[in-house]
Amino acid sequence: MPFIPHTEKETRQMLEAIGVRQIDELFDEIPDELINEKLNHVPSAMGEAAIRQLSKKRAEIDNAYVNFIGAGAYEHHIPAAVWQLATRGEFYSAYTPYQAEASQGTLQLLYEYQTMMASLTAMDVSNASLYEGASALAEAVLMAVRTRCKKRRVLMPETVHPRYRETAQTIVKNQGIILSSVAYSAEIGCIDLNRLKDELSEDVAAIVIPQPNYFGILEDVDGLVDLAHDNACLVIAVVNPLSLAVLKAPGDWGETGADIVVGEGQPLGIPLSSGGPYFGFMCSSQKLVRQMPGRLVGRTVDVDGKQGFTLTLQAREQHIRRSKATSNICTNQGLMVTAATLYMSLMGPAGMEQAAQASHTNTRKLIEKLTSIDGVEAEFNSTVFHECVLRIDAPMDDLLRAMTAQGIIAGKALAADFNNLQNCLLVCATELRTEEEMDEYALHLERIVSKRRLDPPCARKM
Amino acid sequence: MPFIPHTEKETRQMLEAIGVRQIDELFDEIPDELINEKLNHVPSAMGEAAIRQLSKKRAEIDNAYVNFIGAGAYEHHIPAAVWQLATRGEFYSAYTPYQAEASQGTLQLLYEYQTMMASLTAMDVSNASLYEGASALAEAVLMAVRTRCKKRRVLMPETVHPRYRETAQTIVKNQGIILSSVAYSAEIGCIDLNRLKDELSEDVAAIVIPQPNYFGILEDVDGLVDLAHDNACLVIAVVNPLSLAVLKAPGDWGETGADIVVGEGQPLGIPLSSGGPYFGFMCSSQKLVRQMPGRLVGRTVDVDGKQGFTLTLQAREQHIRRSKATSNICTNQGLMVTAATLYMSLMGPAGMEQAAQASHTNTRKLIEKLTSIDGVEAEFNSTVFHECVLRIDAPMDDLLRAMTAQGIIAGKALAADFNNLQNCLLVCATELRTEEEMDEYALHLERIVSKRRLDPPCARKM
Amino acid sequence: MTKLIFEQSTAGRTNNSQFLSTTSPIDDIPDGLRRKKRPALPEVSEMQVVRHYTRLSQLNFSIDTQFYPLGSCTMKHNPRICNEVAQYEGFSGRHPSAPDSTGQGILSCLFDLQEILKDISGMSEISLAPMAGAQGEFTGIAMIRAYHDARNDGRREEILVPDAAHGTNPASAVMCGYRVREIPTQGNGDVDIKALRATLGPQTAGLMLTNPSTLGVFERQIKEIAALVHEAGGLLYYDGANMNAILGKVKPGEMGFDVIHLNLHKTFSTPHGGGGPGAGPVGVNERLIPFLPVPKIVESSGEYRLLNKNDCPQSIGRLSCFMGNTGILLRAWVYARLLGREGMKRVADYATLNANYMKTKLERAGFEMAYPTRRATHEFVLTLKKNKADTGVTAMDFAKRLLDKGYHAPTTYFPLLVPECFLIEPTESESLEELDGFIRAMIEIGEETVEQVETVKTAPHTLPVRRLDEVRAARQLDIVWQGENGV
Amino acid sequence: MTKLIFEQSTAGRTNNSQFLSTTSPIDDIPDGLRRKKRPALPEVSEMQVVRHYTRLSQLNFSIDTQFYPLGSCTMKHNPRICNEVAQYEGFSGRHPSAPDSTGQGILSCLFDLQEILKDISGMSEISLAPMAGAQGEFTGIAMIRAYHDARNDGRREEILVPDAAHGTNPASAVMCGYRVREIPTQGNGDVDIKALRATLGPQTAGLMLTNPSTLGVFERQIKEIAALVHEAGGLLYYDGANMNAILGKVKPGEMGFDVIHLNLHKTFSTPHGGGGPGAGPVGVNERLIPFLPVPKIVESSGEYRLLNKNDCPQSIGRLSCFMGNTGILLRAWVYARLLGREGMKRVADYATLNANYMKTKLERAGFEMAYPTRRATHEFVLTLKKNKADTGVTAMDFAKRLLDKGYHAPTTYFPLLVPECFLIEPTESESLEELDGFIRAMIEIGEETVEQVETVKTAPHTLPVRRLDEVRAARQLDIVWQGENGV
Ligand SMILES: Cc1ncc(COP(=O)(O)O)c(C=O)c1O
Ligand SMILES: Cc1ncc(COP(=O)(O)O)c(C=O)c1O
Repeated sequence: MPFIPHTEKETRQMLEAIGVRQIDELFDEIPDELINEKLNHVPSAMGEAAIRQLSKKRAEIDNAYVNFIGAGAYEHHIPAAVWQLATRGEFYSAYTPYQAEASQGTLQLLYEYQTMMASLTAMDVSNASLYEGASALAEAVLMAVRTRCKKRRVLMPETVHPRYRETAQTIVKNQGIILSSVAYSAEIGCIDLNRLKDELSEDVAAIVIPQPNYFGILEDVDGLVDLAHDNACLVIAVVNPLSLAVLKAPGDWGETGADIVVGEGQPLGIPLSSGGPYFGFMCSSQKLVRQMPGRLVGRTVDVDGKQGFTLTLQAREQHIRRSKATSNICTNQGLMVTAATLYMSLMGPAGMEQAAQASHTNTRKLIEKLTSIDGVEAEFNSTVFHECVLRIDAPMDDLLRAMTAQGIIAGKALAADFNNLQNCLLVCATELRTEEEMDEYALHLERIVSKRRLDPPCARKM
Repeated sequence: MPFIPHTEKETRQMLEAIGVRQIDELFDEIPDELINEKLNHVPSAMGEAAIRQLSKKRAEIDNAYVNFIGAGAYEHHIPAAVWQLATRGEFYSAYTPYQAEASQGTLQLLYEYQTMMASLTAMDVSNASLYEGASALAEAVLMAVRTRCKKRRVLMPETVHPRYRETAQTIVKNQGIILSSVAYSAEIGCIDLNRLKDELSEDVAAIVIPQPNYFGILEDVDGLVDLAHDNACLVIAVVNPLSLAVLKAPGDWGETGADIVVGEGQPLGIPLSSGGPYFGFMCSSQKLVRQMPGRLVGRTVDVDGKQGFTLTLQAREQHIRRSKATSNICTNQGLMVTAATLYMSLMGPAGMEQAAQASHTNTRKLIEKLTSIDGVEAEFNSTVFHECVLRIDAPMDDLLRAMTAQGIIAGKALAADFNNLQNCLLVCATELRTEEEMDEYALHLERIVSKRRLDPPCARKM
Repeated sequence: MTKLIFEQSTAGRTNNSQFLSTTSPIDDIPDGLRRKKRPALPEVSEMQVVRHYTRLSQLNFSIDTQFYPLGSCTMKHNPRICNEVAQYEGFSGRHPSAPDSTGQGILSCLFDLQEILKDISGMSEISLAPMAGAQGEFTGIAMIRAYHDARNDGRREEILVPDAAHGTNPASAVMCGYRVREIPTQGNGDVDIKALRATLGPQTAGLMLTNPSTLGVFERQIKEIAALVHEAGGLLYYDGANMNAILGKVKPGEMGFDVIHLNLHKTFSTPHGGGGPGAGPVGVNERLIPFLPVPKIVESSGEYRLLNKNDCPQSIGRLSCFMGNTGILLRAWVYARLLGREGMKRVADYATLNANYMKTKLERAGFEMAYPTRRATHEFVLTLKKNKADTGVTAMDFAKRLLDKGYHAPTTYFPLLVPECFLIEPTESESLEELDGFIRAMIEIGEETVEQVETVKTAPHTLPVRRLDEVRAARQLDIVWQGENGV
Repeated sequence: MTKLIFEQSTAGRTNNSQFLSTTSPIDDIPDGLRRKKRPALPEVSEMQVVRHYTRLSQLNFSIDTQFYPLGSCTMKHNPRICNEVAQYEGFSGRHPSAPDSTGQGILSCLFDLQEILKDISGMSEISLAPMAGAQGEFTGIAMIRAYHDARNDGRREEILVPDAAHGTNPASAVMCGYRVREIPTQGNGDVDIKALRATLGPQTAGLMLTNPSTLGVFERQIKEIAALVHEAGGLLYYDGANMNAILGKVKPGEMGFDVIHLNLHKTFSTPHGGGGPGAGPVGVNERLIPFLPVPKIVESSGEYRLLNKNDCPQSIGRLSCFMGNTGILLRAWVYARLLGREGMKRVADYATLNANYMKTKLERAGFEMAYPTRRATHEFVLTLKKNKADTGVTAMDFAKRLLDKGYHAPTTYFPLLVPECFLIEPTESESLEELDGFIRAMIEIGEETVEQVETVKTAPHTLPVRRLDEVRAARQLDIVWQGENGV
């Protein structure tokens, strides 16, 4: 039987030992009327050869596109060693390291991961992962509110990824926490400082600062942090970890640095995979560590004084503290963190810097190529990291469909999330996009946009 | 530097320790005029991301065909676990297990492999691999001649794979060994017994018996073995290991069984890979073990009496016996044998039987579909395992080209190797070929053959 | 002791094959926004990385190397084909925000999975969005809240959980703004119905229940419990962590549950990865459908689409930036197709057979069961309180000694209401030999507590480290390496 | 002790996910040709297989886990991307007999590799057909024979090899029907030219030489040797196993060699796989081109083709059924492209730096070098004959003790002419720390031979087994398991 080693003889032998005649008897405590073995919508079993064939076919049809979307998930080079090592059975098939002595591999790796993330963000401590970026932001909001008990409002600028804002809202709203939106400046695509100041009041526990922001633009993080701290608000930074190879680390923002740093770990060696599994990271200052959600691994010694690693500060967690835990999180994203640790080790500070630089350079190249087309221009006049908002003089849906037909996923349309960005597209070219791919993009875009300009919209047919 | 960990500082430190100023000085014993660092035809270094991109492109263009060739290499299902385990670093990156105590993993695996192969062939012993099937046959010929010292002729039927015959010829000819061809019966596609008898004489050391033979047909192995042994000849069996899940094992052929069994191990979990790496296997009766080429692993005990494994009978090998060794083989095909051991364990006797049965059934189905086309018929009227020779009323080169254009690799043309099989094609459908793929084959073949019949050949244009 | 990767680092060492042929420094980002000092990531060669992490991995116990009977965690075989499929480029390379039309392959797999989960759970609709069991719980309770709110039934401020419940249950309820009340368990392992009755009221938003419970028994009064909760106006939440025990046998929807989650990393055998990722899809009956989280995967005339907030105005919203742990869902789909209809029931059959066999054998060997009169489900609880009283050997000592014998320890000290307990779950994929080996090891340790008690109390002895000082770990917190000359 | 997979087998256990949905029994094969009794292959579950072989793997030392300074074997880092590329479906799935037009991807890679090997070796043409170094030797010598034969120079019956040569050299010559004569080595490690001169004659077919030699020194008289052999009418064969030492520095073709082989599993870092597969391409100068084995890969106007016997009438023929170890050649191509022009010379530079560093340090620590006056190449030989005389500790004891300290032993007792020797090859991919660690271990063992000699003589102590009885292994031959009740 698939994945069941029992032979008939063994089954009989075991039933005998138990003292029943057939397996069904083992279910005799279940009320008869509840037994229902009908599964009309589960297909019959398939062998491995057949499922492989079917899966390959399905994967094939999704595999025909060149991608220019970033918007929270980025297509970076992943060294071959990352997943060849991460999928070693001893990492891949172990549970959460509850028995420390039998899990030193995973535990030491997590300790190393925590150290890497702390160093990358220039913060004191890091946890061992949360689900992904957006829910990590929600956890940061809860954490901030916990430490500023009386205050239940958090400022959430519109330059934070719209899906992050939605997710945070879903998760924190039930606890009566209010996320107050702060509009962005239409000119520079950054948090509008004046509006932020307007929102600042006694009941604000924290301000969320994205860097780079959703539009790819760099916020004035120093100024924002100082403003927050001057107003007794915590700072929650939301950052792209790869960008930190070249951008100022949140721990160094302003006079005293951010208090909590979260973000999406995906750029660190995790494949796009239609959205997951990724991992959320969270770092903070030392003084907030007891408010952290999630696992923490500590270094200690064994009875012989030998170095070893173990889960620690478990009194924060649900399995010890139950309803008083800092979060309900239990299973987190261990394997992804394993991959990220391998990624950071293989790339090193120099390799990550290169990847970040090259993504920046490529995006600039792309912008240049595209904005040289009539009818295409950059929406904001600001410095970007590796994404940019373009305004294009063409109906966006048709344009995207036409580009897709050419095998190009042209970018993320912003209209649905931003009323005044109706004709805008968020584009990204990581280090993996080649010159030819970018030229191809420009070529097709030009053709489509110019055609559009020649044919009046009513005559269009694509 | 790629794969070199030295920093400049370390390099200087090491040079200092040695007492030279620069690395070049370390080459001071090489005559100056020999130093030549020009490499005009080696391209510049490429990063991993770039080589991946390039390789993917090249792999892509080879990946568009459905394959109906067997002819010595077969496209079988390979369980996912096989290569995920075989490429674990500890197997993948270890050397030949010279230090037994530090190589118990590989050694035990090889012992298990030897046991599996001996059982599959019903022979007493197995070595730990040779390069591949054809050169394994050459080694078997040398081994047979060694044990029958005075006799230097070996009968090599034409039903043995033509490339095996060529390879054996290349390898044994320098030692004055004669491989005498034996024609096949044009009717049944098997060794012609009368011609074989004609060739039998005092100086014949061994007879090679293929099962199934190159045409996919089953030879009368019992009769052949008895004939050979009656004439004091050794029997060298050349078999497809997967077929042994359903066919009589060489150790059981005739009264006393084959003496040496060789073959291509590829069907046991090794990907086609344009021809390699595969592995050759060799089994024999106990009394010939000291004449075997290649590694052998034995079970023994350590000083505490605990079971352990080690290379054994090394006195046969080149690193001990040098010019008197049984073969020059040193590096063999360890990793492939690792995969094959995993394959046989995962499939078990029942799984291998199924794969063999299904390949047989599929090939029969294919033959039925194809021979129902006007102008296509089976060349021989004999029982086959999973390959069959078809005679097709159409110019073969054009036909193959036309099929390839449809994404179908239709079979192996036999004209180049067999004068009287000018319009013949050797086809194979393993368990992986689907009903639809076979129908597609039939459809296109019918179209091509019938078109050919309508258009006179001079008018053809495809 | 394995050196930290940082201790193997040398300033200036690079791994150039990961470099790009041409990169130019950034010149357009203001200095004030740039990083000045490189992060202290390791500077090591590829070979050092491979060697270090290969060695580290070998220090782990894992299902691929050891029997791992961790109760409630369902450590069963992770078929390797599932991993292969998830790595196909078409799946692994697709951007989550690409148009649905470019993801019909993955969406069709996810949709199929939804259909399968619907059937096995007996629920009306499934959402694949939650990324683990705990997030499934949050989602379910948030939907319960949304349901009451939509009916303007705002007084309901309490979620009930049995005292045997997993810690995530109360924690999730609190995250949804609820007060939690515990319901006691009777001596036979079933919920104390009298106490439940006394606790139910207009303030009750719902009850969370695991069935089979974490005590390794099937809650026999489930129909009655469901009726009581529903009568009181509350909803019933099913924690599906133990679904492995009843797969293809009993459907939670038919037990009366309104909303459930499933742990695909348990019942559907996706890898645990040393602590995740998992996947915790939720299922609901008709009345909760409007509240399901987004994105939702729907199909019409063979085309698959994602629905978002705009399409589902009553949805509780979104739980992550994209659509959950897709790659894990994909693995679960492969596993479900491999098992097929026939295989589902077999999982429950053999998981239960294995557990009952072990229970019987251990009981006969003198170990005390927490619920001796009950049938084991796919797991069972034994208590070592007598051993502790007699010899001072705790469940923890026993657990550590098991490691020495090559077995991962069962879940210890959970559920909290059984003293010195082991929660043992062998799963269906373990062979009789393996079970017998574990039973023998338990008996041996039992004997050791008589003959050489110190060996047990100071275990483990054969692992990379001996028993670790956890108190020191918490008191002298060292969770980030401070450098060679660090603190 | 790990049980054999057979000892974990149970009759009737099956692993059905590897089964096919529908198979029908064979009904058209005569009974007399059918198998009656199933082979005694293990009947185990996928999980048992995964667990067994994962555990077995952990018993190995490997380059991914340990420093492995096996002289002459070049155990350097195997980049993981090489493995990835070889597994791309377009490469791994292609049938070898498919038309050339359907293999332009793989053929272009192989052709590129030929061009690279031509350049680094300084030869006129390359054949990728040989599957290992030894088969390369066979091929080369067979070509030498074919050359003499083609010139009707049939008296040449002798191949000369230095006494330091690898065992495959004489064995390969014999396989080509030659008599072998050994040439002695001088005290300084160079070939004894006088002896060579005395041995050369009209019976000389050729000389096989490794340079740098297996003594870890560069043969300085190579030009003179080449002249002498050529004068005598013989040809020069280059055993390229040590090419790592001179990659991008010296070209064998320019040293005067007529035919060479390269071990791609050494110099080009393809994995050793616990004993292969390797690849041993041969290179020839103009006069041997006609004799190269088939198939040959050629290119014209951007199209790649295989040439066969008919195209190359003088070819020595074919060495395997298809075209050699393609997947290994592909890995070597990836490696070569990663190194690039710049990287080739660096390999030789740093391999040599590492070896000379170790030699210097060990010498200073009191170890005796076999060739103290010579520069080390990428490897060097030390002799423990004094240790043996003084303490009875042999090179083998030393080697086993190194295993205890986490280092694989160097090559021992080879070359045969140096007593109690270690042939140490660190390779360029090892870091200074690793070298220093090994040096420290050597020094420690040296000290142990004074203070606790038994520890060394009975090593290893920390491995899965202690020292194995090799005599028993050969005398009571047990190479096939005979079943539980077997012999
Ligand atoms: C009974 C029970 N409920 C809930 C959970 C939480 O699931 P997860 O770890 O996936 O968040 C677990 C798993 O640990 C469990 O055992
Ligand atoms: C010097 C030398 N020559 C020849 C060989 C034989 O090469 P292979 O093992 O690839 O057959 C080796 C490798 O073991 C070697 O070290």
